[in-house]
Amino acid sequence: MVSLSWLMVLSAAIFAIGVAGFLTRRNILVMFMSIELMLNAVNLAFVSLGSRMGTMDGQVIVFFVMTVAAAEAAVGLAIIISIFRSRETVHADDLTLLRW
Amino acid sequence: MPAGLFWFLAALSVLSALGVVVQRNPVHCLLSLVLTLLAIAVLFIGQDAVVVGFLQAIVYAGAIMVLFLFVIWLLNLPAESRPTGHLALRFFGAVAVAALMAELLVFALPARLQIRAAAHAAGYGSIEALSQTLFSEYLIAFEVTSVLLLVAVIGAVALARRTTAAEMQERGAADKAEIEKAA
Amino acid sequence: MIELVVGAIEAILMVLIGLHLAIFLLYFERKGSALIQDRVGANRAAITGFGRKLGLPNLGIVNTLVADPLKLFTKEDFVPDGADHFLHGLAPFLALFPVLITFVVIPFGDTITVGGYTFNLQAANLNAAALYLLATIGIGVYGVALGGWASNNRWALLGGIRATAQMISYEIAMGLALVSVIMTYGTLDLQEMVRAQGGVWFGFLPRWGIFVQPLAFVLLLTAGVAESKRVPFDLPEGESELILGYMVEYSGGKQAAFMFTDFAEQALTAMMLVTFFLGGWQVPWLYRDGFHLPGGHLIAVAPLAVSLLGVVSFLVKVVVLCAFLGLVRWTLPRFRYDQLMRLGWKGLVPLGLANILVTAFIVVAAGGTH
Amino acid sequence: MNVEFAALALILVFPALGVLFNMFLGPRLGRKAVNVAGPGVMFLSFAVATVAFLRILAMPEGSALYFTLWRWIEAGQFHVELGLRVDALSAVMVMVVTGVGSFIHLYSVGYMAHDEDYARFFTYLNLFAFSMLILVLADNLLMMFVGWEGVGLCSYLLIGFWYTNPEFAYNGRKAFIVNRIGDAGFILGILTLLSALARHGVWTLDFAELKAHASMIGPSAATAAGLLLFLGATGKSAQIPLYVWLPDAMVGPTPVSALIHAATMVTAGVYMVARLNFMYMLAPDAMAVVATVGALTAFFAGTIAIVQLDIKRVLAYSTVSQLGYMFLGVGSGAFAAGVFHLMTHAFFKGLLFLCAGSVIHGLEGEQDMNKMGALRHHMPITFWTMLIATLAITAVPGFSGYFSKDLILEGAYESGHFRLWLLGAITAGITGLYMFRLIFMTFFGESRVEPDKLHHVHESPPVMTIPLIVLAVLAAVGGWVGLPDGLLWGDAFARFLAPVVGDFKPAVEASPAMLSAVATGLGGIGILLAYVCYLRMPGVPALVAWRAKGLYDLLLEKYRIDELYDLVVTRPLFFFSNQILNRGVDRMVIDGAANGAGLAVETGGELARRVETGNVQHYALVYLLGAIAIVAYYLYLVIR
Repeated sequence: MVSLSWLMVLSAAIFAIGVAGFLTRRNILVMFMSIELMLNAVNLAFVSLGSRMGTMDGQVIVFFVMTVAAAEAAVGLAIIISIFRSRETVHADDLTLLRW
Repeated sequence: MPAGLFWFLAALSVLSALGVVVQRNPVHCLLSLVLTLLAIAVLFIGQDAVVVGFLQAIVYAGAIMVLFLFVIWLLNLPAESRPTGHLALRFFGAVAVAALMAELLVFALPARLQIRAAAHAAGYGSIEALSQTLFSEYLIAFEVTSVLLLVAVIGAVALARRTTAAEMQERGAADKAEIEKAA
Repeated sequence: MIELVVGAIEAILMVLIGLHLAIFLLYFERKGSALIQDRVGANRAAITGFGRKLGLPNLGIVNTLVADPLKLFTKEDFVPDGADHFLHGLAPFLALFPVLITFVVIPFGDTITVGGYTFNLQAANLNAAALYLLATIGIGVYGVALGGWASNNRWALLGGIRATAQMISYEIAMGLALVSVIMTYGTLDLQEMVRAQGGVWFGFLPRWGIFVQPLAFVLLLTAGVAESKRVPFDLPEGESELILGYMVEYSGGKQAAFMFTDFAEQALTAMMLVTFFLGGWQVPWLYRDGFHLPGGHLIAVAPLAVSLLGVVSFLVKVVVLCAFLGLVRWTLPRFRYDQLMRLGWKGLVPLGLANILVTAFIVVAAGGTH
Repeated sequence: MNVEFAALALILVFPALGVLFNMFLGPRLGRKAVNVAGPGVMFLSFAVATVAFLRILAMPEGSALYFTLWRWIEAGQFHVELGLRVDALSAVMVMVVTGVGSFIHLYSVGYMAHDEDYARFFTYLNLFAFSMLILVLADNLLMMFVGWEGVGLCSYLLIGFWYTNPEFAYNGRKAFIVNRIGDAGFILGILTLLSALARHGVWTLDFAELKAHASMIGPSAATAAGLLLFLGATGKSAQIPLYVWLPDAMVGPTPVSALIHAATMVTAGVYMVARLNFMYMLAPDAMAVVATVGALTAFFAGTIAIVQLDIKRVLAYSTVSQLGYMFLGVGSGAFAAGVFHLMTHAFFKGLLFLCAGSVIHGLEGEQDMNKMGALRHHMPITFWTMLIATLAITAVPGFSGYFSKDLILEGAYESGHFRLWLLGAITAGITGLYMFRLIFMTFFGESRVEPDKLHHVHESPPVMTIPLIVLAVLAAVGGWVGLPDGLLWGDAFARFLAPVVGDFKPAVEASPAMLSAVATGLGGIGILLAYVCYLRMPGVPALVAWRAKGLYDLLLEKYRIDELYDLVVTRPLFFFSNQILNRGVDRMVIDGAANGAGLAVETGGELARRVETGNVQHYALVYLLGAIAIVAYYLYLVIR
């Protein structure tokens, strides 16, 4: 039986990686993927804790996270597409129109 | 779940996650991400969260990620020439991430995780158990989520659908009217 | 321990069954089509006229089962310039692998007892096998998609996109069909489902799923064919406009893998249909102790024989269904892409939803599954 | 006894409906609809008022009708209901307002027949009637004040009705501002009264309750409140020192002058004093002030009226003078007499204005009496009715003015104000002089009408003359409700009002006959003087003017009161406002503060906006820092 701690560490690690990716990648799509990474890290934490406590709640929450992620992906990607249509780029630091 | 499996999956997921972050080619990033998702899905199943695990594979890996793939193709993205130009951002980002990681690790210490391990009831993680919970105490949330999905679909269509020439024209006319009004 | 070994053996066995079915389909592709189109078909390669010496008609078995693979695997493995080498090589197996691992959850027989040991004739007895099916099929998309993308070829990419869109679209229809089935049987375990299909109604009608869920059967059949990208849903290949689509830049073993994937998927579809709707390994009127004929009298059969009969019936059903699919493949014309999508989204999906609704009502009316 | 009578609300509702109708539908539905609706609503509420009045008559004396609409203000113990109350006093007022008002509305139909803005005109006119009725129906001071302000507004709107003429607009503003001064006094008066009673724990402005607790008010508070309220009255009723707006108000359409500036609004002050008689009785000083101001106003306005040439101005000053009479009456405690004169004055002065309007109408807007004369043949009805009104105002025995004016002078004398009585009596003579001067210059002598107008000088249409006749009858016989005691039914009017305003208690004995003889005699002299100067030997006035030039000019320039105000009030005010408030406070302090704030924000923004790089990842980094901080906090909680 794997100790909960290691699961937590793993989830933390993936989360951190996701954060790093979001901060350092220029491509919006990849940043988006990094967000998905973070989401999954959290999901992992939920499921691990839930299974440790023997409750279903963790899994239910994961279920919701998935649904929301799906919605988010649909809208987010649509936004990216429309951005690309108007600006011909998906590089985060070229998309700084909303600035001083 | 057997320790060996766990360590394998852990290594796999971390490495592939890194792959998402470091690889230049979006498609490769995507594949690494899919790999991570699958590894995590197996981790779920390994903890008796069978249904959620498979859902993860079906919904996340099977559907959402394909959507990403489509978008990558649609935009015909080239491999990223260079990572972000802001060195400061990268530096501080690295520091901040390290700090966060450290904090989280403190939480993950066994001493901090004093959770009494409870035995899994029969059918734990099965679709029955999930549904029971989902449709009893989380019913409202469930319904709201359905509405959310509907809205998302509509929004996505509204955003991504290409405007027809006629619409373009009338929009242009409207803008011209605006400008003339302003002038 | 021994269970593990047996399980492994069963898995390999199942995969082999799948592969052989695929090969059978390949053969049917050659000769069956000839039959349908009133041609002779493949009949050249014969091992030193062996068959002819015996005066047998040449069924072209040799060249479909031996010569074609031989030829394919000895062809040059060509990778186009500017292609993504790694993915180009990975893609075909990414496509084939999921299908093959899917076979292991299909129950091909009842529990069999040999020398005090009882084995479940199902390689991997997952309690969420139905979901597993969907999952693996979903993963299968990537092979095709990446194959198309990695070839650095417009036609290939278009084919890949078509294939991906088509597959995820029809996965939904398939999933919905499965949901209604699952609701009917109240379990995700395929073995359970098959067991549930034992016995008869009104003394003669086998309790097969097809009689309960005819609509789901049609849906799953259509979706399955679409999943396997066979005619009339073979737009991704679309020889006439995309010259084999995502496969265009493949040759040799890789292409063989791709083609195998299609055939294997077809076989898988057949197995799924059999398992869900045609009573899996169930033989009409055959129970543990033998045949209970509608008339009422009993023909005793030995338990082991019963089990083997089950396996045989399973195989027979699958083969027949495969043949049927091949028949379809050679009779129907190809859809246009918009027609395909319309059928998928405006035809199957709504039907599936309606089916789910009705099923749910009936299940609840019948007092739930438990 | 008090009876609830819901129909009272209708008296208000009809004019209100008229306002809405004329405002929104009038311009669309056209002149006919407005001509029906405008006067129609007035006649309707006149009918209701009559019903109420008859009920009052039927009931035992001292009884009242009331109807409470809803509670308007509630603050601690203090609360004000929107309550309507009709007792003897307000019954008289309502009858006057609705009755005279109705006929003047009717008259306006003819008078405004050629004006484009008829809809607006009737909107304002109905609005005025509405406000005035609120004023008289109110059962508490605050609601009365609402009406008070309302009529002020309408008067402003109607004086400046022809606002395209800047002078008219200016006069409108003048009236409004002068009234504001008075109204300030009115508010202060209300507050004084309220606080005086509140000191004894009585929080009310209801007239009945005020009367019940009158004893608590105390003389000093009563005096203060009385004077302040009277200041308001001087504003509204054009008394010294605030009468200056009324003559200028004559630039408004003549029906307005008749209705607002003769018959109803300007008498609001008198009504208020009569309404609060119980309080004024407690403040003899205030009463004395009221009486004195009244008498002086009567006299001075009269003298000014002698030399005016504009027919409406003459009437305006005579109005001021008559109002002075009324205040003399109420000021000397003869409230009934004051109100009585108010009523009769409403009749004959309204009539006078309408006749003047008819004349002006006939002469296409000519107001200068030097350009009139010998009109009696051209417009007989106007002539005769105006003559009746003039006889009434000059208190020729038998006509309405006679009875009321006599009662006032009698009251003045008997209350011990001998000088004031003398002033009033002399004013009676002056009245005769200037009124008959007006008659003679307008209708007698040889015509001085400009030749081009002469041939189409015409009598006004029936819609205008009918009101003239009706009012003429009233002006003639309206006074008979208050005959001298002992004669027929005696002073029924005073008896009717007694329960509300109390009986007049003479301080000095005098013989009424004697007094009235003196006043009437003086009036006769005045008439005779006018006859001599303006018919027999027209040269005299010019001669007098030349001889007593200083006096003449003084009168002609209205004692230079306007100039005085300009010097004492306006210029210093302008100077202070411009130099101190505008240059100093406004530009430097306030603008400085505003600009300073703006500058601070702007510079701050300039610095702060640098944070907005627009790069998502920068924001994300900050976000992450926040997350780290939060986690750190929880960490602290856990570890501790």
